[in-house]
Amino acid sequence: MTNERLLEIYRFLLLNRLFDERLQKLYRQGKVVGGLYASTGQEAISVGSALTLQPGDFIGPMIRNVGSLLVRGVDPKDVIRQYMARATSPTGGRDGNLHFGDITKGIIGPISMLGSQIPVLAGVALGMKLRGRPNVALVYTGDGGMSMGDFHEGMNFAAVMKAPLVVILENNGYAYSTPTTRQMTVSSLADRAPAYGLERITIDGNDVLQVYDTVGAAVAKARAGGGPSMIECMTFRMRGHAEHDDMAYVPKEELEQWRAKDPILRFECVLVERAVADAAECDRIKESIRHQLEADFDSVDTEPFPDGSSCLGGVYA
Amino acid sequence: MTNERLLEIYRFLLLNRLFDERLQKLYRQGKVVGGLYASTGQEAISVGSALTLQPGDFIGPMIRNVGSLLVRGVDPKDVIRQYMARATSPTGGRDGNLHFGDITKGIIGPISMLGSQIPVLAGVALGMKLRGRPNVALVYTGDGGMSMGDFHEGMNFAAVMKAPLVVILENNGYAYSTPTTRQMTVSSLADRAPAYGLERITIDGNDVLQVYDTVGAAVAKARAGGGPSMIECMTFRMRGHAEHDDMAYVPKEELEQWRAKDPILRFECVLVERAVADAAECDRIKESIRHQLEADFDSVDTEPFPDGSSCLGGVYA
Amino acid sequence: MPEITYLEAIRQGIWEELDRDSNVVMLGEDIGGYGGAFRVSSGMIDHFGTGRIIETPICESGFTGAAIGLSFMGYRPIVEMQFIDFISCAFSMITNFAAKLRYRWGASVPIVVRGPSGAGVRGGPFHSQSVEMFFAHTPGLKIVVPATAADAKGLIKASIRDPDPVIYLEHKYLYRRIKENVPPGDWTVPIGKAAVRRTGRDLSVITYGAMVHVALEAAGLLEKEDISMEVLDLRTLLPLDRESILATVRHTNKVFVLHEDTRTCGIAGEIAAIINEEAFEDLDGPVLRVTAPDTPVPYSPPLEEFFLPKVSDVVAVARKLVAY
Amino acid sequence: MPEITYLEAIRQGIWEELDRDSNVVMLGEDIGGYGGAFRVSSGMIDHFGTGRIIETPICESGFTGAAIGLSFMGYRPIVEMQFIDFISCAFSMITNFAAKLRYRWGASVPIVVRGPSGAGVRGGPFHSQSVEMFFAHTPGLKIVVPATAADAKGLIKASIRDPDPVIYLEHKYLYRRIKENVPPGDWTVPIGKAAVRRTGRDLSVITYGAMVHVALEAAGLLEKEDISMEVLDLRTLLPLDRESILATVRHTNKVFVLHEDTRTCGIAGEIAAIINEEAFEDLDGPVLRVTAPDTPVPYSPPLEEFFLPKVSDVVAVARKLVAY
Ligand SMILES: Cc1ncc(C[n+]2csc(CCOP(=O)(O)OP(=O)(O)O)c2C)c(N)n1
Ligand SMILES: Cc1ncc(C[n+]2csc(CCOP(=O)(O)OP(=O)(O)O)c2C)c(N)n1
Ligand SMILES: [Mg+2]
Ligand SMILES: [Mg+2]
Repeated sequence: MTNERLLEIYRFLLLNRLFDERLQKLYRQGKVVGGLYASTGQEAISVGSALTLQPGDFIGPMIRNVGSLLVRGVDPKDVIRQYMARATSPTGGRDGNLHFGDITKGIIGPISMLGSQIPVLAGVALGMKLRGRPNVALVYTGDGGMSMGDFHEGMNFAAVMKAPLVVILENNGYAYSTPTTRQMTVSSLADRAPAYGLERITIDGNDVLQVYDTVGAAVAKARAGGGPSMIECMTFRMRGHAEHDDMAYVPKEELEQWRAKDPILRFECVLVERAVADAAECDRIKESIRHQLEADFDSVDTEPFPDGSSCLGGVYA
Repeated sequence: MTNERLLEIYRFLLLNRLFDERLQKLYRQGKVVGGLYASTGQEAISVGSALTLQPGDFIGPMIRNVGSLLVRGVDPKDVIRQYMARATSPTGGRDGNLHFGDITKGIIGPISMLGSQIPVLAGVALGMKLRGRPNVALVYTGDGGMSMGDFHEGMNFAAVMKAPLVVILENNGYAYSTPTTRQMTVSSLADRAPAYGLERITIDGNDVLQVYDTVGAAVAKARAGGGPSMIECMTFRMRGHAEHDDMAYVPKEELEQWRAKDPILRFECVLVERAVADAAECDRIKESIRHQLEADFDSVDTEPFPDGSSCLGGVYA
Repeated sequence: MPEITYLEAIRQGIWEELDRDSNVVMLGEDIGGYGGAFRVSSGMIDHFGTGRIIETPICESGFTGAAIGLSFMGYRPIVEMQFIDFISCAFSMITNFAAKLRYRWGASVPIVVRGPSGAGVRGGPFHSQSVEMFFAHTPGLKIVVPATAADAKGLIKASIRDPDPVIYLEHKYLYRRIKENVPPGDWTVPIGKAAVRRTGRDLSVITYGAMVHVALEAAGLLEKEDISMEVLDLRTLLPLDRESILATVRHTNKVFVLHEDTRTCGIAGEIAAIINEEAFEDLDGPVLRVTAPDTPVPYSPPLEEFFLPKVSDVVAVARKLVAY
Repeated sequence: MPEITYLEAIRQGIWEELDRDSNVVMLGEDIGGYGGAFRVSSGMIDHFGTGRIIETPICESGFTGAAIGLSFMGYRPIVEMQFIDFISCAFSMITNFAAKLRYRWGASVPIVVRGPSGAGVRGGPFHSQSVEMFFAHTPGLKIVVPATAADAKGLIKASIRDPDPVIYLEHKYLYRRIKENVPPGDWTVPIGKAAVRRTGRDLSVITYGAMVHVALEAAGLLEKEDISMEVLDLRTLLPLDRESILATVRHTNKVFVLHEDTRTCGIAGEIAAIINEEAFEDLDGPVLRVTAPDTPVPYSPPLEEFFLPKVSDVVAVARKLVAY
């Protein structure tokens, strides 16, 4: 991997982290409309996976995959606009947070009902196959969402259709307050792969290079007509389900253990080891991203709320 | 196993088979209201599994499990009444075929939506566990029904709750006209068991003793607090999906192969080998069942249709 | 041009659209070699291939979701429910994903979800339902309910070409019971337009689906009593054709609604509300209704016959309203 | 006796029923140690244990089905939807399995499906829905919609004791916004009975849920213009309290319906139909309606405010109807 690529990964990891942190500040300022769902600690999955994609590929993010959106070219300001419910947001304030999409960019925004992204992105993938396009669809689910019927129906459908679908299982230990052990009896989410004739794959989701390589291989396989894959990425949700949640249900030690595995700190070590960047350089990058983000947040803050009457219209073509 | 038990098994196998055949005649006579769904060829599964149960156990049959109902003490006349839509039927003519139940007998009749029996019987099983009763719930699904979200949700729920639920997967090669190979990518339905932390179990569903032993073991395990099991029973649907279906989509050779594995003929060989009954004795039993069935069918034929106005009422307590 | 059945009209309509636009695909159970439970797709897989006629596992929510995904790739998917009752299993996918997409972020979901609906063929509680009111309350959906073979063809074609999700409810009682000459060539029936099936002077019945035929039969009987009843066939339930509803009210000043669907919260209520709001002064009597009772659809013939609104029920209410 | 919130009233009602009847159990996501997303079950698992407070995986259809199964074992399960919007995922289980069972083979399904419903808290299209009309058309179900803390308590207790499946829609906007003295002791509010919240002379508004408070505020303003508006709180949507609806019509002769739910095929239609059928001659004006527009519930504050019916909308329609 080239140094440029490594730095690109680093920049996106940082962008994801700093963006979330800045959103948290915005939330504390009372400027976020509704809830805020952070991806802190899980950035390597979003960034590492989305970076494997090419033009024409699609993603179906969940609420914590802001990193994937940023990698796929979404303007951070659009996400801020969504959280601030401004007229200028991709949904014109009609929906919030990451609930937006853009077919031209290959982004299928989620709905809240867990599991439903899987059949929809399976359909996208089938469409690619039917059209003979060498593209893939990448879709995400949490551990908790895997208990939904739609997960099963969508996975089976994709498998039967041999659709180019890569499914990222983000095992972050919890579904809201419920630990994975009380959501399922398998010791690994990958134990669900053979139910669809797929290989069991589990990786360290806090190691961005492992994510990149593993997802990259699955994407390549799908692109070549090899059908779907499921990849379990072990990680941890370092903040509450949403900002209002103090995650009192998470044992302190568990959190500390995972803090030590922080995907960004770990990747900084890689950069230093490989002499791609030193600490000072890392700091410079951080500062420049922070700077840009401040400008983005300030700029969106001046943008208008929608006019009430724009509630109407747009239900039908 | 005692000779009495072997003869009991035989009687129920025959009852199931001859009952279906007599229903088919009824259908040709135009006396069946709606469709008729035969279980011909799959009798060993219904009979062998239901015979493992004890008082207080529950079953959740599907449309082809008339054998299970007969074993659990349902009067054949009640099933005839259902198919003939008579006022005297368990549903008073409000629903047909095997769509009836009786809590006091531990029978939960299905609805048409495939998959939905699994969560419901999982709830029954959980209730047994919560009440501390040493009982189990036995539920059936076809291969096709396993693609439904409810199958997944119910299985996962049962597994997480460690509910005493035994799930019989009837792999009869087809879901209506669709062969199993186009419904899923696994080579065996049992490949779905590990997805719920369960053991892979596949048996010859046309060998009633194997069904009896395997289900018996799973039932005993569940009764002892060992949680749910899934058992794949290999079998074949020897008639169309329903009587109107000429199953033109089934290759003749496939049908012939399976005809040779007929569960009743095979069990007759066992009886003869073990000197439990000879051919003449088998014929005598057949004749006596046939005789009784004729009486049952004739008797129901004299029973009234419901009065139209009994359409009303009974929607609420 | 030979007469064709309602069923054949649907089949022709789909066939022609498959032929016309390579983006049209169909998904459903047993729709390949078997041709679907009612043979609506008979012959299609041989002609159009497995890339267009996509036989699926049994997963209504899954394949409806996949149809939404296919629409993002430029397809216009037709989703067949083997019986429309199974649409309940895709309820969230339709009302939450498909229906709200355009409003939320402007994406088009040109899917058609169709299947055999309605009672009268001894299908019992799970193969006879009228599902229209499950969906009529969800902005973003359209619901069409053809009553004639020509409409069946024209509306399926219009539904396939429509840029929004359409629920197309074909009445299985009509499948082989009605036959008609259907105009040749490429034409559609516009979604959202009702049709006056019979003009009348004294009162109007507003209805749809299989009940249109019951209404017409009743109108014939009433004529002998010198009661002239107008019959309005809604053809689309969402959006309702308010103009046609109000026009018939203004014409006859007495209306009732007839539907096979159960009474409480059936479409009759919405129609009563619209008439109250916009044509109250034109009413010379209450907006009445003739409907099935509030029960599941029963199975046994006498029960199902009791359940379904009959010509005599329609005649009785018409007489009552005329006398009002 | 201290004032308690609407939320606390629900919690108390459930707690008391769990205490009273060991067959009462609750199922849902995060309802154990976390106490549920809105803390309705706060403290319950410690008191009643994991055998009564059953935390489930995320599978609304699955655990609703399991609740049906539990009811066969003599339990009276309460099913919590974390947000009521997710009830869509259990649509078939509720309308096909639970609702039709008694009719089909006489089994009782005494489950309560409850959860936070309604808009006004910036929840957006998937955390703000009014789901009542998804279910109001299905015979076999009951639907209750408490507007006050006392009703919240009395109705949850009645729902839990009811032998049929009840959908209990608690309005999340009211959770902590209203506080009341709630009578002590063991009492219930009967399902199927509306309540006159304010008597009036000139016209009536028929409403439910959070809109009851909007109606009362409007009635206060109208009084200053010497318009006396009666406010009828339906409290139950299925079955509707026809007597109370007809009584208010007969009393004031002018009525309109107010609901937060979207317009087309909302409950106002059914009410208009009932009034037309049974009290047309008592009407001195059309049955009008004030409702949300036909869109998903939008997210941004100005949009959501525009979407929700306001006191000024109610006042305007009241004036119009009085002047009719
Ligand atoms: C069908 C459905 N039920 C319940 C919810 C409420 N809910 C939102 S997120 C969540 C937990 C999800 O856990 P997981 O899938 O592991 O994702 P994570 O938050 O850990 O990323 C729940 C229960 C929902 N969104 N959809
Ligand atoms: C949700 C749902 N979709 C479709 C159907 C229509 N249908 C009835 S039986 C059947 C095939 C079932 O196959 P399988 O589960 O293998 O059972 P088998 O008939 O082979 O015993 C289908 C598609 C249904 N009953 N429920
Ligand atoms: Mg998680
Ligand atoms: Mg099968």
